[in-house]
Amino acid sequence: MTTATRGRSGTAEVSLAKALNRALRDAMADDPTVHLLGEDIGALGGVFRVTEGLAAEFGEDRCTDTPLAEAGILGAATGMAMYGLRPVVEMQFDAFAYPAFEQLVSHVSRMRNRTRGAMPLPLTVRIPYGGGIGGVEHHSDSSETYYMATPGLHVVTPATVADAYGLLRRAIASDDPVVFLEPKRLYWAKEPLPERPADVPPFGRAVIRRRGDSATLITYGPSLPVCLAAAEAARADGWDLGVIDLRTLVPFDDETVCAEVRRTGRAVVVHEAAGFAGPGAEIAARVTERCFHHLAAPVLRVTGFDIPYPPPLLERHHLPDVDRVLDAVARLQWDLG
Amino acid sequence: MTTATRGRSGTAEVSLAKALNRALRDAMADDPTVHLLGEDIGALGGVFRVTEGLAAEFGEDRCTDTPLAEAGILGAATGMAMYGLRPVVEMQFDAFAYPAFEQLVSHVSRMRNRTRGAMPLPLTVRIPYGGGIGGVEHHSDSSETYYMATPGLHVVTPATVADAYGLLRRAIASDDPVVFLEPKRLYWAKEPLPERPADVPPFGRAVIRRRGDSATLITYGPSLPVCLAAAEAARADGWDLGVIDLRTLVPFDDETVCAEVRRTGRAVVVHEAAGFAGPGAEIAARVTERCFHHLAAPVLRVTGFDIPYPPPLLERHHLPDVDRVLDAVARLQWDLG
Amino acid sequence: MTVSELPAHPLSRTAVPPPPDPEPYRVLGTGRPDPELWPLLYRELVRGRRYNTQATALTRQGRLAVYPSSTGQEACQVAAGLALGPRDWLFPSYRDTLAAVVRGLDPAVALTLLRGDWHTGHDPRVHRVAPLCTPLATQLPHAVGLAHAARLRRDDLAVLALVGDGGTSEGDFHEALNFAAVWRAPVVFLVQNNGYAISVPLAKQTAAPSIAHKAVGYGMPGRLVDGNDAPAVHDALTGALARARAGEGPTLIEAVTYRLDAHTNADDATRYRTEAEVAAWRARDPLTLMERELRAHGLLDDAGAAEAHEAAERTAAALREALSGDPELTPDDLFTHVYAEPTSQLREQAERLREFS
Amino acid sequence: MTVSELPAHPLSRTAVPPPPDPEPYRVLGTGRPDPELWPLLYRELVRGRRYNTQATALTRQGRLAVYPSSTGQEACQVAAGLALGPRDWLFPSYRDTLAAVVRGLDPAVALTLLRGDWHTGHDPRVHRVAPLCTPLATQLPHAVGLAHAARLRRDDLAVLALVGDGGTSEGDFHEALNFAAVWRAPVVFLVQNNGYAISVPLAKQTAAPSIAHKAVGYGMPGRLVDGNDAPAVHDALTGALARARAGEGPTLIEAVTYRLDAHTNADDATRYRTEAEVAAWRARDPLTLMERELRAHGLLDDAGAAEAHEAAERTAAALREALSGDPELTPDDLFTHVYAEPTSQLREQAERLREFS
Ligand SMILES: Cc1ncc(C[n+]2csc(CCOP(=O)(O)OP(=O)(O)O)c2C)c(N)n1
Ligand SMILES: Cc1ncc(C[n+]2csc(CCOP(=O)(O)OP(=O)(O)O)c2C)c(N)n1
Ligand SMILES: [Mg+2]
Ligand SMILES: [Mg+2]
Repeated sequence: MTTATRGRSGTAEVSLAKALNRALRDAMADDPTVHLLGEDIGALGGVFRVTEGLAAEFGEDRCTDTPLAEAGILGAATGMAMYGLRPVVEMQFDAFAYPAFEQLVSHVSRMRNRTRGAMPLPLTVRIPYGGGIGGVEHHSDSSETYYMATPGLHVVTPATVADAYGLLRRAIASDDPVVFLEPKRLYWAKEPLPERPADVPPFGRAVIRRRGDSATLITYGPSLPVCLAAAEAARADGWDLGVIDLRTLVPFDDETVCAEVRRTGRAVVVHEAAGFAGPGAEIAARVTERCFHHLAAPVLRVTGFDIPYPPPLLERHHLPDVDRVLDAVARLQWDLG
Repeated sequence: MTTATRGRSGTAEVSLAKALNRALRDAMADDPTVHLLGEDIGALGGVFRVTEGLAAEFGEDRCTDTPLAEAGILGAATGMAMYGLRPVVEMQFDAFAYPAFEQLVSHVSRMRNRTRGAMPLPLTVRIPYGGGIGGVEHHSDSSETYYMATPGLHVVTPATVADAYGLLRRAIASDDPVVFLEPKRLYWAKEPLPERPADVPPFGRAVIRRRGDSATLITYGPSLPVCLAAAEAARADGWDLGVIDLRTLVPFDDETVCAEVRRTGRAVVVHEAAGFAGPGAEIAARVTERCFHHLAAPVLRVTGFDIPYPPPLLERHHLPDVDRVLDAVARLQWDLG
Repeated sequence: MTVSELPAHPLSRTAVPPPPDPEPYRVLGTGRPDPELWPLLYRELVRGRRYNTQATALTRQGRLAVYPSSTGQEACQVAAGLALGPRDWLFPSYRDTLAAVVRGLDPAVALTLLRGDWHTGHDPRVHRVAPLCTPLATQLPHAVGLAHAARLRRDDLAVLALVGDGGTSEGDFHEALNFAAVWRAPVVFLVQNNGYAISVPLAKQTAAPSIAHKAVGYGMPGRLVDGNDAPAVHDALTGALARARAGEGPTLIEAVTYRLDAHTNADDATRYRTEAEVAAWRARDPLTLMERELRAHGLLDDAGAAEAHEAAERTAAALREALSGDPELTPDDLFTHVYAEPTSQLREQAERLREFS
Repeated sequence: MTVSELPAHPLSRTAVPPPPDPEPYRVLGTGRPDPELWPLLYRELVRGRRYNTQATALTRQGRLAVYPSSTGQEACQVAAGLALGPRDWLFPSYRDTLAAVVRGLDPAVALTLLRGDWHTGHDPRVHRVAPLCTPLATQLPHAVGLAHAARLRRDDLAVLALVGDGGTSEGDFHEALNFAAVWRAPVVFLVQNNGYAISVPLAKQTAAPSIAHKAVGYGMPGRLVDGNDAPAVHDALTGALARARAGEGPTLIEAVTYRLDAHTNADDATRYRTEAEVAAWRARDPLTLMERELRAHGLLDDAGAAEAHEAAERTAAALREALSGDPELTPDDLFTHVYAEPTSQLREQAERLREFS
């Protein structure tokens, strides 16, 4: 490691992908029951290199290239978890997790409940998700809605390097199944990470990434940088926007979100997934239920359109950007405020 | 047919299952490209008898018992539609459609779009859904959320015998894929159906099943009878509740729904699916966006809990009933009205 | 030129072996009697049959929501339950309640799901019996994963996974067998080929010469066995389980049998099969075959038979008794086991529901 | 006792046939030359190789988003494209652009997806080429369904579906082959076994003696062929397609070949395979084999070879030219083809987007 990328006190700049890699490594070193399964996660280190070096360090039994069959991978991992291991599955891309949907919905999410608590299922499913990397069809889906709508799963998604490390450690340590969504477009984003990162709060705690009094942007994962940029740009228009990073979609942090929205009276939810019946629908609905009389305007949503993910040359039109966020903010009925 | 069950002008009382059966029969008679595929739909006539007699009448090539593999069924149907046929697939129960999820999301919903309109996919997937029939686990899921969140699908669900017939005819005639959700608990509900039923309106038209001025219940499929009963019961409390039956979840009839909610200023969404990120989230969010200043209270939701579908002996606690609907109505801040 | 005569190729890993040799299609009367095992099999067959008829009767009395009977398939069920060692695991499908009971589950507890009570009544880890699995073939990858995990931990055990002929068409069957073979997991797949998937006959399910042939494509041995011949099934399973425990990998066993009852109490089997067909199979009833064979070898007399039937009656009576009351379930149970700790959302919902109860 | 010697059983449908006889593993030099076909195969191989190198070069210039090259697999690609009759259909996987081009698709149009342009550039019904399919093996059930539909309509055609060795592990592979066999659908499955699924070698993919053996479990013939021997692949395909058209059902063909390039231009193949292995396969380059063979039979001279290379250069130049500009796409395209008629929701969204463009 060069001094150039290393800050004070052992804190180096690392990419989000590398932070995930370290979280896996540290989890495997700490707990011999952690086993990784997936396609191309061994010698290749995963197509995004998140598992780089782990097969070499821990052996192929701990970091296993499986046959190419997602239902088989998740199903086998389920059986391993039933025996007391803590499998971590990598799905190569969002859309390639769909063949495993049956296993996820009918078994993984329900095993604890089916057995009245006798058989918990500590299993993490890592899924790179979202667009913005120029991927051809089936490589850029935002599939979080499906997982949010499946009771029994935790749905977690980091937006920063520190959260990537910390939330993945928590996911692996969780006694419940976690769908861990990794924002593809942020894999290469770099931030400092200490050698021994501090714990992140438990699941269900959103974090206020920016305090602001005019209105609240509610977002997660790949859309956090967009919201922060929008908040920065909004200062020119005299708006002081707050930004909440949800970090876990399930469980949902009603407390933090509602406290902020009650304070500002205005909110916009921002995500890449299609708007219709998407995450923003739940967020808008529950915030409205809880904060109705504090709202000066309806909670608005800036999301991907209700279309199959578009081809690379059109994706910038589909993805929420600063302009569309600011336009939504402008529609928050300021004249009535 | 006995005169006892036959009204005037050739209108007989038939069950919802029978109405679906007649819709299939008439569609097959009218259009030789209509082919049915599924498990046990031939000699057995389907486990709910919806395809009864069709193999005998049209032959096994038109009403085919397939091997037991849902992805294979939907995938093969996709290929048949690519060749110009109009396949109608039966999934035996809601949860048994999950193995076909990959085919539905990655192909069926996108084929037209992928090919820039060159290859439309006229395909109907019939799925019995919802609870209330004492089915053991995996037999009572309300899976509509998954389909609503998948752009490119129409999502349709009848709540009456006439709609069962009419909407299924429209689904089969549609040039786009339709997920046709059949409320299991209403299969045996009987209503008069004319020999030659009139057309129902195109997809995207909700219907006001009961006019009411105090508040609006928004529902569909299996929850319609619950809402009508609640509206009836509410009269005792002096509430005059309207009931909207959405009929199609995608496309959504913003016009009818918003016109009613603007009029009454209060709304409750009722469905069996889990509440979190469920259909009611979208409905509440979009109604609020569009009718914010007409609302006297937040749009509330009465839904299944955020849990795996419970065992039969507990399902009555999970399913929305008249009491829970009335409780929500009571919470619509009448003192502020 | 057949595969085995092909010249070596840069990519070929080894010389290509011939397709595996299926087990002789043994029929009762061709094997040597085992005076320890056979009477035990017989008693369990009798008890199993009684269990099936009792459970079906309980559906008529509204004590069970539904019962998928294994009447006619008791040889497979009993052999599966008895072939397992104490450390082994069983992965049953929805029809295999009886196998779980023979393996040691309480007869009433095994019916928890079908009673409308909680989804699973037993602790899978205590009994080494996975939950009865409704979505077909989906438990097979679990069986493989568990077997693999045990092997990684060097635990000396094998796993038996049950599936029907219909279930072999599912993608999960394929993926499970493939994983098992690649990993050499200690797992045995027993297909109870009863000729039907509800109403769909085998000929519409597969064009393979036999289901055992499917083993070829995974590089594991395939065995074909008379599924109404309890000692034959037991033998095939015991051998395959021993092979699995010895680290020699998985086996696929097809047991040809017949479901004499309808698919479940709710099914009308006359819609899809003839009385003559059922009669032909009734003549091959696994209980009759076993009893005849035991008597022929002098291993059973009238007293022994009566004793077996009395024991079966005791099981039936205990079952009636155990299912005479209503299960204890409270609405709070809905929220308790969704997660290790209920989320704040679930706590709110539980509270709201309490207001209604 | 092997399967074929088993006694008849009440449930057995027919006498049990022996496992199918795979195709001889032919290697160039062992067949009789076809003076019509072989020079054509050669010219297409040369053009195909040039197409691959040109497309890869275009990724470096940013003209293509990604290109999964079929360099080294041209014998399979060319044979697949040429074996099809005009009424037949091709179902390519994401790596099979070249097969689609050989079958008649415009070389630039075939790259529409990989250019970041629309997902599919051609009309599948006009060209009888399904969209290039990214999710592995998912197009196989489509191929079966289309073949079945054609058969129901008594249309005289066959379908060729392509998949990789990795794709054979997916449940969709299993379900497709099973449906095809049960329905006797006129479809041929060609597995290009190039030894790897990205980085995962065949030994981690399957323990089967060969992929062709997988046919046994479906009751269809399995054929094994040298995938670098263009006439052999062509021969196997032509025979299987004719069989399919004649109503004799599906065939599984495994062509053993090798991908000389990395998985895509973005892949680093040195992480998972050795230079020595690549070199061994380079020595079995399908172009070299074909050229050597043609010359040996006096079917090719220097002038002929030069002519083939010139034609290939013309294709490459046309491709460069066609991809030199930017595709025409407008944001409105996002909403046009989601449904036959945009929903009111999509109309609103299109309007909103227009305000930003
Ligand atoms: C994935 C899935 N699809 C459909 C069903 C509905 N279903 C229940 S039993 C059955 C037939 C099973 O046949 P087979 O595998 O032969 O087992 P058998 O009933 O004969 O024991 C079907 C279709 C299911 N349970 N799971
Ligand atoms: C369902 C699915 N899972 C994963 C992927 C990601 N992926 C793309 S290509 C590939 C390897 C394919 O290997 P193989 O089938 O042998 O074809 P080849 O690349 O060798 O032509 C993988 C895993 C995918 N496209 N689809
Ligand atoms: Mg069966
Ligand atoms: Mg390959």
